[in-house]
Amino acid sequence: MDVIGQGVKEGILLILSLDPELIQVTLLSLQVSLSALLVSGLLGIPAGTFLALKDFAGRKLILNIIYTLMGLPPVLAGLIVFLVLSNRGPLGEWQLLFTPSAMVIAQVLLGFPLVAGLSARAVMSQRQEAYDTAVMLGATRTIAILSIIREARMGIIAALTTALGRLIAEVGAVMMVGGNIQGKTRVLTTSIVLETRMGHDSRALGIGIILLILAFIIMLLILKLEKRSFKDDSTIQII
Amino acid sequence: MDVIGQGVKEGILLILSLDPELIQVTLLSLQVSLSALLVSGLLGIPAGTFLALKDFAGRKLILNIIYTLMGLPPVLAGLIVFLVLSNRGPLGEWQLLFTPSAMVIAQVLLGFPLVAGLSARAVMSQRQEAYDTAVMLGATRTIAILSIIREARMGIIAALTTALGRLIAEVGAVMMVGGNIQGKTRVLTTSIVLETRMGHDSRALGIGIILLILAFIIMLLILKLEKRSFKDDSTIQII
Amino acid sequence: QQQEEPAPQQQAGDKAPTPEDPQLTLATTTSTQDSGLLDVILPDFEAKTGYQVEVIAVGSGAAMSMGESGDADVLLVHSRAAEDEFIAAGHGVDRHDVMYNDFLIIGPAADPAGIKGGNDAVAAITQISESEAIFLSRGDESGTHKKELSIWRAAGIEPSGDWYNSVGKGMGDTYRMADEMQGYTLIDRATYLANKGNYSLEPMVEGDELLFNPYGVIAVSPEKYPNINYEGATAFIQWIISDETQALIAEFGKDQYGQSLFIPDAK
Amino acid sequence: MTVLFKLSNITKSYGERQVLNAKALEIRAGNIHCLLGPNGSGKTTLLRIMSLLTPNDGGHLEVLGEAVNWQPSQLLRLRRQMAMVTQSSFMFEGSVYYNVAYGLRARKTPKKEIQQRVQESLELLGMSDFIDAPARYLSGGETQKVAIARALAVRPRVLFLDEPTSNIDPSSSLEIEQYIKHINQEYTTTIVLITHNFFQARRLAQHTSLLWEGHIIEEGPTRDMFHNPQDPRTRRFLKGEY
Amino acid sequence: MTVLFKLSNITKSYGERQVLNAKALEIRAGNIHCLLGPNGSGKTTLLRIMSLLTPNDGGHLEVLGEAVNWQPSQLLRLRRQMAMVTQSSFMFEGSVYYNVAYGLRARKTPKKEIQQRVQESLELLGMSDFIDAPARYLSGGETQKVAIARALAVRPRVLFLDEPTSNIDPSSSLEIEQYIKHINQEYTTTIVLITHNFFQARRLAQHTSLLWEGHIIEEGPTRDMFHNPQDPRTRRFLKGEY
Ligand SMILES: Nc1ncnc2c1ncn2[C@@H]1O[C@H](COP(=O)(O)OP(=O)(O)OP(=O)(O)O)[C@@H](O)[C@H]1O
Ligand SMILES: Nc1ncnc2c1ncn2[C@@H]1O[C@H](COP(=O)(O)OP(=O)(O)OP(=O)(O)O)[C@@H](O)[C@H]1O
Ligand SMILES: [Mg+2]
Ligand SMILES: [Mg+2]
Repeated sequence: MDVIGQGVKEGILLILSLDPELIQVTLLSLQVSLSALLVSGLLGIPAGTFLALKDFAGRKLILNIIYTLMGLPPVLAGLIVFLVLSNRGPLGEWQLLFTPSAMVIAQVLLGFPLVAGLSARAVMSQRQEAYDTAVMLGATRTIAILSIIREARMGIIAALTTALGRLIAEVGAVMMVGGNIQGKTRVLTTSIVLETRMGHDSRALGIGIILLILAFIIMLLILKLEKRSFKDDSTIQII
Repeated sequence: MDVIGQGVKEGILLILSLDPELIQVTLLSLQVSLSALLVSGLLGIPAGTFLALKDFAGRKLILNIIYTLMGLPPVLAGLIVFLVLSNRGPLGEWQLLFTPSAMVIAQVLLGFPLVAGLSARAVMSQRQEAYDTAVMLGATRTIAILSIIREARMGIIAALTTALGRLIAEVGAVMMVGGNIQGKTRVLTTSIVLETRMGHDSRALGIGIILLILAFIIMLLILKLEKRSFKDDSTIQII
Repeated sequence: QQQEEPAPQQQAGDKAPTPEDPQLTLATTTSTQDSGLLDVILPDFEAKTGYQVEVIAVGSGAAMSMGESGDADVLLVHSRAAEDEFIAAGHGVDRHDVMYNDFLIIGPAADPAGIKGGNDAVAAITQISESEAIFLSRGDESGTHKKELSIWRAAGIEPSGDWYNSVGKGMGDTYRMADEMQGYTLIDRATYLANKGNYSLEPMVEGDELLFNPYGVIAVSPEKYPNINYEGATAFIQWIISDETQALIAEFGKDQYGQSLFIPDAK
Repeated sequence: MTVLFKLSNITKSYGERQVLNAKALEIRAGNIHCLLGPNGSGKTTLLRIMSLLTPNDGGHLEVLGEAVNWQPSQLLRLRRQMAMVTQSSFMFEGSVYYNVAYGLRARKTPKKEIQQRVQESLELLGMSDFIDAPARYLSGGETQKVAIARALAVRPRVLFLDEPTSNIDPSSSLEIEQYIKHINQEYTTTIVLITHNFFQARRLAQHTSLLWEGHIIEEGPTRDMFHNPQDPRTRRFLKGEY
Repeated sequence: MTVLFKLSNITKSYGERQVLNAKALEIRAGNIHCLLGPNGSGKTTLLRIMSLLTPNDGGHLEVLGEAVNWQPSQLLRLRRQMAMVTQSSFMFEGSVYYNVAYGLRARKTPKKEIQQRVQESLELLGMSDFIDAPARYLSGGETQKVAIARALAVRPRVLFLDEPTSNIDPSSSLEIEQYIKHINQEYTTTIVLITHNFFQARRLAQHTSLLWEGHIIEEGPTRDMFHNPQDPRTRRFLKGEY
């Protein structure tokens, strides 16, 4: 058990040491996961909203496929992107394999279904009145839909935090397409795997703690953002 | 690219072959992920509801920690459970390491924050009126809270499907504490990793396809369940 | 307890000319990375030649399929039969021996199979299978796994049963599991020495010729993939079989473990 | 007559703003007591405090003979004797049957009796045809009728009605008034009624209190209030009569 | 006078049930036209079809001189000339200001003018004090007043009012009626009003249609309808008068 205590200690020491390599790894982790989150959000929120609101043949099927893809194993996502970006793959010429861009692409494959699926759910639970009120006040369709998204923001922020959690914690995909190259594609999670493989449990824990602290800070920022835009943060009173 | 086509073919052949080893691996995958989902749900829905409804000092902090733990790297969850269950760990006597039980425990560590965090969000977005109406009709607190959960079911089902997606796709934790022992703790995701490590890409894809089909069926069942209990499945009409 | 992280050597003075394409991708087995060997020797290569090496550490099988698809420029692997096949199929050129280390069978101090101290691998595993003592197999078609299978073949045994655990993992992870399960396993000396401080398993059988483990370096075929960095691969091969590098390899691990982890054998 | 609700110096603020400051109010058993007042004068807030949905900030509150201590067990016991039709008539997702049966299910009434009582209540409100309809698709008036049926189904000792007929057509409204009178007389159900319909207040209520910016500025028998208001503000307010 | 809305044989069904079957209805520019009828008779449904929120199943619909083709561009153009106070007065999450400014923002009105118009509208409804309050915390009547202010702020050519004063106190209600009359006369705003308050209908509307189970069973000048109803059902319904 002292390994865990030692892991905490090591985590703190690691942070205090300001080891340039660790800083670089941390920044790359951030860069990859946040880029992937951004792309997933930019694609996923509109897609989810569209699927929630537009009734067309095959809509249910697509929604179910998106829900299913929430269960896409990271290794599989990694493998698919690997095959596509590999020299023999259709996009081999782009020479993206083992670069941070490849890692972002693979993570978007994981993040997009999450954001789209959860956003769709959040929008679906909104009420017809919101849309009606908006268009009767002269809003264009687009603005009315944006208003529905605004009303659904709790659920959409939940979608983003969930996706961030998954992306920053994920190792299968980034390992596969990034290759865990020191100084280039090594991120926090692949470092953890490497350290456990080398039997350095407490260092692995230490890096894990850094990752969790990072996640905590980002979550706080996202939630702050949410708070800032809406003052009346009511909860149900249980009396 | 033909690897992907071949992967699809191999997936179909694998299913048709009814390979007893593959069936065993698939069943174990199901057993582990569904057990972990069940436990995560049984703990996470009440915990999330409690955090959404009960106002106490430290509530925000705990919520933020739970949101952060959505970003717990599976490898880290695996490592922690490993250290606890290891021969040298505090629960070493239980001899659970490298058994399906250990895999369930590690997965609950991943599933619980997801279910709790998303359930909390779903419950928080409900309205005071639901609670008021329930208690004024003579419901006990517990029944009133159950009614709120019922109203929040869209969000809670989303929490469960998201968690299922994560658990069935997850490999870091089950690999660490299960050990990927053939015939004993090998599941679909660890098989995929193994196959990719051996360079059997199309077989890895094939197993991945089986996993996705499985996930698809379970999602359909969960969504059916949701439909059965509520007939009025309205979407917002965009006109 | 804690293994020192080998600091990358800073080469002072003369700067090497930057090659045309300085990016060189090396696909190798996890053992060369996990043992720390690459961290020690690669900085010398980079300083001398100006190449930047990107190390992808995977199983031997995956490393070779990466070479096969042109996603790596040069391979450092240990799986002799597969390497020859690889060359024969035209995926690679310029194979050279680099070094070897050896395997040993390790197991719990209690030694339920009673094999401790021997040097006959075949006899040892026969005893393990007869006493049905816990045995862990890598089970991942890695060089180590293939070596293990060849020993079973030599013993004429088809291992199966509850005692035989095929874990499908890398060496470091398998070592960890074997320690937890108090089972026997076949391990390469480098990984064993690098991690033995963490675990309690003891050497049981070593020194058998069957346990010899050669590493080879292969350049990926430039004819198959004109856009790979063949020039860099050649430089890497020339460097790793050079006397100076061979001496570096021979030194590696001596200060920490009192013995070399890898024995250079380039001709 | 017993006093069922006894309030003294009950205050309630939201942020800086005090929205209720009720010096004294008593509601007697068997009465129909009406709360009048302009929008935002605190009627709903007062009703919510009496029905134990919102805790008061200060003052003393006695409900059904007990000083309120806000303990769950007390709340449950007291609320089981009450029912309420809120201003917004919240409907649970599900059928009309599900909604009207809710209070009976909460009381563990046998299924047979639930069915009978639900049917009875819906019939009284002329909503039998809608028993299987999804409650959320009802029209405004239909929703209110179901909310009334739902409250009546539990046969409460005290019934809180917050503008219960605001969306209901006049003839249905008169019928409902008849029924309110009936249960008040037959079962001595005490009724606290908020309405903006002065005619309704006069037809139904024995007692009326008038709220003004959170204060009870006039109180007494309904007849007196309408014929001989004391406070100039009451006079002004009642002139808005149509 | 121009005809702004022309409906013939407009039908609407939900599932098996036909809830609307309006043979013929015309609403003239500058009129205040009232829709009366029991709960569930299809008033809101009819209003939603005229305001282009719900597509009709069958029949022919002409709005502001155009045959409706339900194309987004047409809908936007037509709706920009309308405003509506719905029965439930949905409020967007945010302040009262945010809500009242919504329609102006949608029209890209300059910020200065928005501020001025919001203040004006709120003042008219006596809700200036609430400009920064979260809209979801308002009382029932306050919410309705804000909804009216929100509709007025865009200065519509046609104003749909679905029981707009159902939760508003009598004196405010009278003031609002005055204001409705005023904009009708001053700006020739056409108004379609649903109400259960017969007095309000008589005070405001030139024309009235009476709906009964989806059918328009009586139509004409309001005065005639109340003094000399033709259909026996109309007579029965209006007897519910209080
Ligand atoms: N989405 C829907 N699905 C099914 N039935 C509906 C739906 N919307 C309305 N109805 C039904 O259509 C009928 C007419 O509804 P409408 O809202 O037009 O009534 P209304 O005349 O406005 O009544 P009220 O005076 O109570 O507001 C009602 O009986 C209602 O239950
Ligand atoms: N949660 C809240 N936060 C802030 N202000 C509130 C809250 N609830 C009510 N108020 C304010 O308290 C005042 C009294 O509200 P209440 O609902 O009691 O009025 P009311 O007399 O029922 O009015 P109405 O006739 O419009 O229903 C209102 O001005 C309202 O804006
Ligand atoms: Mg009120
Ligand atoms: Mg209506």
